Amino acid sequence: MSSEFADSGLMTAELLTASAELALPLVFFVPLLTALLVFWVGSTRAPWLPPLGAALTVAAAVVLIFGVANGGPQSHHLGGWQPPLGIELYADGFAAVMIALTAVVGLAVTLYAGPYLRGKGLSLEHFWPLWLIQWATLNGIFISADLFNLYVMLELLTLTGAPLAAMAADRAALSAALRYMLLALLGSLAYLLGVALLYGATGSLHLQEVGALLEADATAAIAAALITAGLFAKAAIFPLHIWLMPAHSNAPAPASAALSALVAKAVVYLVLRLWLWVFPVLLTAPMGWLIGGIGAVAIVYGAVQAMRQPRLKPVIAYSTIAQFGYLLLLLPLVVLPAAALPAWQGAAYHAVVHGLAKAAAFLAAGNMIYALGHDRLEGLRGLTPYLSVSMLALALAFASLMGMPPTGGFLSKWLLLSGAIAAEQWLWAAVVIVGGLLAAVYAFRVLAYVHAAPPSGWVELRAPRRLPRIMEWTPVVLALLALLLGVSGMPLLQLLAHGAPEIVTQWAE
Amino acid sequence: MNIAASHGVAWWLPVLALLPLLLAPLIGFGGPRWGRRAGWLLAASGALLLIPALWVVGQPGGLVGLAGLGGPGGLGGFGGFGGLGGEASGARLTFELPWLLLHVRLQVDAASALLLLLTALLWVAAVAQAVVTTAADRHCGRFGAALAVTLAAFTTVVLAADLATFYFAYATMTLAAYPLIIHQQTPQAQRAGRVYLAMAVLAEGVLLSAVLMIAGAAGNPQLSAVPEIIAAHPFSDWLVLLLGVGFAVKAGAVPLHVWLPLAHPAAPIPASALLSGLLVKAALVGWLRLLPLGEAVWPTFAAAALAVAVVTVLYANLVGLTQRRAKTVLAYSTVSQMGLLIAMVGLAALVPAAAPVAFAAALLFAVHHGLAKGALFLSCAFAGRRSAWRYALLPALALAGAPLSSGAVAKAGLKEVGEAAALEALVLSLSFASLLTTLLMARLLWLLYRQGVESPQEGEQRGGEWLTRATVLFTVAASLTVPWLLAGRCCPTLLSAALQPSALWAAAWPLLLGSALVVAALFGGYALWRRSLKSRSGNRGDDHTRDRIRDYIDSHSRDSRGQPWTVPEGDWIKPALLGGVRLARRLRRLWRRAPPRPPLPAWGVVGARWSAAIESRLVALAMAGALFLVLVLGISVLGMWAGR
Amino acid sequence: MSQAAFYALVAGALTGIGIYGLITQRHLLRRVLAVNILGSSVFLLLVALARRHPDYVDPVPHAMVLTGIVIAVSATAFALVLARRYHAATGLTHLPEDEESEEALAPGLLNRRSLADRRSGGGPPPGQPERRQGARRRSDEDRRSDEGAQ
Amino acid sequence: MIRALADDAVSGAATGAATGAATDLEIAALLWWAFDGLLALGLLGLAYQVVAGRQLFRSVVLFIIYGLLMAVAWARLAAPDLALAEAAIGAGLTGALLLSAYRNLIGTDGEEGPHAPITPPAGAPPMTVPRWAALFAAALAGLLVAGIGWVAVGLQPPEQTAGRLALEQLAESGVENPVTAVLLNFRSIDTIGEVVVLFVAFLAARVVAQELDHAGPGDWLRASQREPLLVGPLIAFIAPMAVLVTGYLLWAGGHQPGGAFQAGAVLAALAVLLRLTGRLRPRLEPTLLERSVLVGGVVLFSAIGLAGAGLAGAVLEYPPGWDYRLILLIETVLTLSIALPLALLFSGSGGLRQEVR
Repeated sequence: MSSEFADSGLMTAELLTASAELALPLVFFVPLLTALLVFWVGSTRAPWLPPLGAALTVAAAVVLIFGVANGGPQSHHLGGWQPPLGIELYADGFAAVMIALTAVVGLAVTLYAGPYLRGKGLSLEHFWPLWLIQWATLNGIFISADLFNLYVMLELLTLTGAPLAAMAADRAALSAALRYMLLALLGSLAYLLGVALLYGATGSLHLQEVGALLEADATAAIAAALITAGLFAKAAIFPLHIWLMPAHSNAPAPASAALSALVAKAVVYLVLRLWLWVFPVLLTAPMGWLIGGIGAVAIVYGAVQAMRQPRLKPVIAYSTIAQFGYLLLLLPLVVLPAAALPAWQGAAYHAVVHGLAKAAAFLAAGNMIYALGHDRLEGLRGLTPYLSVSMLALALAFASLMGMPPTGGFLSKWLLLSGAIAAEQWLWAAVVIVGGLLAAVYAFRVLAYVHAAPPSGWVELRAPRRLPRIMEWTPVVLALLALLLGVSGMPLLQLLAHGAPEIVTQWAE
Repeated sequence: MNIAASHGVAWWLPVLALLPLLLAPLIGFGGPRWGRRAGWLLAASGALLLIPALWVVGQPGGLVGLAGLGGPGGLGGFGGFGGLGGEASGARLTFELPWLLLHVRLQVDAASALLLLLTALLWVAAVAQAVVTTAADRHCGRFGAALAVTLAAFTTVVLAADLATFYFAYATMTLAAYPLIIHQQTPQAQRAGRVYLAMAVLAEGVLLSAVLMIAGAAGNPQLSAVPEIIAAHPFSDWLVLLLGVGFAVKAGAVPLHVWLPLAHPAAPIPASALLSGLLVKAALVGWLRLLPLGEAVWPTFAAAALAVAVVTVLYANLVGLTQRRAKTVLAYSTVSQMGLLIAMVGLAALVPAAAPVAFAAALLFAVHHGLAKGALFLSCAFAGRRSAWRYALLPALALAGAPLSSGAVAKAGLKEVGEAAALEALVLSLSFASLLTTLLMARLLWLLYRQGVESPQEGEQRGGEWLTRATVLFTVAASLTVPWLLAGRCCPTLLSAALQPSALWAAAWPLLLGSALVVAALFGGYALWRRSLKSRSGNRGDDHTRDRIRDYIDSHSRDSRGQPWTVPEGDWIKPALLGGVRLARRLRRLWRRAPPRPPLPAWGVVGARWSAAIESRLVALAMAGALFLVLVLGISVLGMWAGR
Repeated sequence: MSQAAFYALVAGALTGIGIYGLITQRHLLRRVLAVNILGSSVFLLLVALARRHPDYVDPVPHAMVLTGIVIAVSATAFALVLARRYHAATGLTHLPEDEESEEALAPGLLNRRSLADRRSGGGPPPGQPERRQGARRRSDEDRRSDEGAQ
Repeated sequence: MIRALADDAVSGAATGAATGAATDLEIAALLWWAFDGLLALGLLGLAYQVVAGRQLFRSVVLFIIYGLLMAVAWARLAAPDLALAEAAIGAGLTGALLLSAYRNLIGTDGEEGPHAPITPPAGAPPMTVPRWAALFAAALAGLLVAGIGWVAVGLQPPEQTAGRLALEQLAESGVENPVTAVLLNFRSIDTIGEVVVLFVAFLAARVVAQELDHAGPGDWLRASQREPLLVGPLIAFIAPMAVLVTGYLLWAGGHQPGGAFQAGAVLAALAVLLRLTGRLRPRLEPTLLERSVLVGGVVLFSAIGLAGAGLAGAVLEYPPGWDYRLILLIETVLTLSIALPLALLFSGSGGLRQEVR
């Protein structure tokens, strides 16, 4: 009896591993086709369709992740053509981890968006197709191994992100979206220019092949510069962050969560992937200092700006600018033998944990807006009881962002720090610590409002609205997942080990 | 040792750590009905800790780690002792969870068995009392959940066998205790919480830097390997100092003790019992597991620790005597008793050979103190009753080290350390400490009695009265018996040593002297009072004495803060903060050379203005475009340089 | 110098003009034009690179350019719709930071200008009507602070 | 030197010149170089005028001319497919979009008219950043240009390129036009992505433009009540011709310059024309048919692609022997799916309907 179970379990495992290759295109096509179907049918006629599509996407993602975890990196040659000619879809541990993050946050956003947007009187008709296409694009960015295909995906990402940011359609949102569009167009064209130079130099667009053929010459340097700066503009990395705060803080809460936790993150993912897989020949110590220095300044600057915001969502948005700095700290550390592995693990881990925590924070802020009608920090005093669960989620998310011990944020910072200390890079270690302290300042500033008693004579101008249960609990679940990642880090780190970049693994022997 | 059996028991270890965590959300969000049930379940789950603890204690040689104390060779015999942190041959349970954190390893050895035993007993009693007494509280769910997380974290601190797990659990415990302290949300509690949090976070920072230095050298090592890693580390002196200071905050070493007399009285009674009985002992666990004592001499650290210990014992007792609230007195008593433990650590650093005995004695003392202090705090639940001091009497005597009490055994252990380390002075100073403790306990009993007389609350009957009483009696009973049983189990010679007439006398004379002083003071006070009463009220008869006593006490206790001989709670922190603020104000005035009014913009406003200005410059698209170009050119140049 | 290299050089120069325009011009339409110049310059570079080989013309950059043109027109169209909506909502044809730097971006903060306003009693000098755009902006801000971010 | 130049120029020029004598060749080469030089000068001068000219309206018009010149340049670089697409989309449609936006942003009401230089209203900021900032930007951009130029001139063509592989395996792709082969077979996911981009741009415009009034282009004709005499007959002639051209380009795409994008662009241009002359009117929401056309191309392409996983072994692989037919089918549907969103983006509406007169 038990052996039968074991056999069937084994067979299921084999089947899952075998179908992982097919799941690779599916994580892109399933949400895409769902989006088109939703547009065709009309979301009012089939409100069950988006959640169904989300569930199917998550299923495909689970099969893919399982395949990567058991069978190593997965690859699919589209159209049956070999890479330099055709386009390869490729998922290693890093991609699988990001797809997992996208699946979790995406599911949460999908569940949350319906009641939120309906409750705010916003139309879901265009939101659903845009959001589902965005999900498809995110997955596409994680698995595409072709430089030009990535350009198409990046444009899709911008064009799905900007309308979501502009949905509020007031002065701040529209000007932010305009800035976003113009800067993102500049960024993507710079990226394309870099890709053109790379193709001119190597005759290939395939990531790993370009990486193998590339020599450290002027062409590579200028291409890398254009691509990096272009992606910085698209990801709103400091000092090109000019659209992020208004865009992310004026979008509807579920869109803010997706933009901050996933969209900008996917672009930073691309920065790291390109530097570690395509441009390692250019990654010298001074280059690392430049990019890491940008990250360090971003950490401090974002936190300082977050401290002075009078509203909750801008605080969270500036925190995003700060948190992206940690991801850039990977580049100066990864070139050092002692620090490469922990820094790599720490940065990838940080990407995931930050995604979960940031989505939780934005959704919790959305609950506040939904219940109270505003997100001014002053209004958090004398908290309405409907919000206590949401504020728990907010507190947990902030704990993770500042890297308090049992949370996932702590683990990622621990890894980064231990890498920096092992390589005796005191400056980067200090940056990580200072960043955590600064994050604690803005986090406690917000939480102090939550704890404070209402001022005497406080009158709630309008009765708070009751939250639907699903909106109440979605951010809590996300925040708890971020917490869980702090408690149980090994599975993710093991998944990450599949197909780690050579620049990291070369020191392992 | 039976491996199969041990594995069966070892399964309990993660369950013990996780069960309260699972119960926490249920308590927090379960509402009055389910939350209460979960609370009872939490209380009951404390008893589960007894399983691994008693299993290890029950194994033949289970407490071999403690056998050095009063071992077969008599008082000096600690031969064959393997060291508590090292590879002792004693029975132990281990369990590994590779997928959790950074490879979690849990372990029960002799040291953790003793502490688990203490934890189990206090846990059951305190949580049961919490369920009864906080039922009517609006935020009882939050309180219970924090209690559950704190207990889970403390259990994990005791069980942890690798560095990361230990540190995670320690930090979680520190943070989870914060809601316990601020629970009552009075301004006093808020201030206590702020001071606690500030000091705890600073201490965490110190600890974290030490832990990261270790991790940088060895990844996530087993705790048993940490002392050697530290000893071999190029910055070993710094590491020892950092660890010493980091844990000293938790242990309440003077002058880092200020959070303790603020926090313990501010918390609800069951939480105070756990804070004072258990949580401060986490520092002992940290020193015991991490410091490389017993192998080399650490003269600086030892000197500092011994000095701090002496100051702590003296200072805390004296300041405690001036306090006017029972729980504050108890908090200062905790500080002073922790001073004894710090002395043990200092001795271990000074005389490596005495380290095992020192730690064994410290553990035994920790169990005794935890139970006795827990019982004392829990009996404060009856503050306001005439009978309150009666509940407190026996544990107070034990704490003072009365002959035949559990305290006598524990102190016999400490004295043996002094003899092992050839420090006769220690024995004498221990007796002196007992004298001071006696006085402090007398003060406590007096305060409890007076509160019962002064503001009786007999009318207020709470539900579950008998349960509260049961928890108190249970703890009192445990505090009287368990150290005896443990001593009998691990080092029978210690027991007999404690029962020898000379030892009895040594234990008794400070108590007697203290009692005599107290009685003298009482009589003196009574005489003074009579005189002042007579001179004030002329020729009233004596039949209304009782009423007049009450009047007198009322008139004097109303302005208890204004008494010149009362040291404020948290002694130096309030003057320091006030002084700091005044100094800053004065400095700023000097700096600006301007009259203090009208108020200048605070640094926050200036900072906000600057950061807003910078942001508004950066946010222009033209600026972004220019920065974009600068970035492109910068990376290009560096990239070409890489090509060279 | 080959023909391909010549046109690649021209493409480089056009790139410079495009970026220069994007930075220095403030009118939104002008900025969209500049981005389009930039786009076509990148496409020209790709086409020139495809022409380098002595024996064949590389079809892959051509396909890339074809894709790029459609993407460029899509993005342009959306940016223009956005600009129109922005114009309808604010009456501006510039980004707000080009209009007036500090107050528009950090509303409610104690910057130099609002300090000066406060000292002089605030509000416009008597006799001078508020500008229409200013009024609209104010009401816009009020609405935002009432409803919060949506 | 001249010889080398001549070889270069000739191989890139129309093949008609290649049969003359040596001196003819040299002269032809020099002429071609002169042509290239003038073209380059024209491009650069126009580009500068577009981004920094004084009158905005003139800049928009010059942008259209710039696009046409760019098309000529691409034709010179042996890229006729692209020249077609650039003329139709880059210059034509983008120009129409820009003009329409110009009218909306500046407005033709009032006296100024489109040709008057835009004088900023009193108190408004200047049109450009300060001079020192412009100089700084110019210096930075100049450095970038120098870098790109240096690299681009020195770039050696690699031995093996993806394009060479594409040409070698052209026979297996089912079509003879290598660009179509790359777009619809070798790298077909890019094409799917690109059509999705168009669709998303349409959606995005709908989100932002929801509350815009739809008095767009074409209404001036209606408002004036009298249409110029030639408009009717011209439309009657152009419309069927455009459909014919669309069909031809679509069919030709399999073996010579042309294809779904060019065909879709022509069809979209027709729709723009009809919209401008008031033959088509905007509507807020798309009908079922319009929705079907909008999503049809991607859905069909993806469905065939996913079916390929079962029938041929990989996603987006065509079953053997079916490639040409399937590519033609996909291209036909894609043409519609490209034309409609382009037309709707121009119109700024959710749908279009025929004007009832």
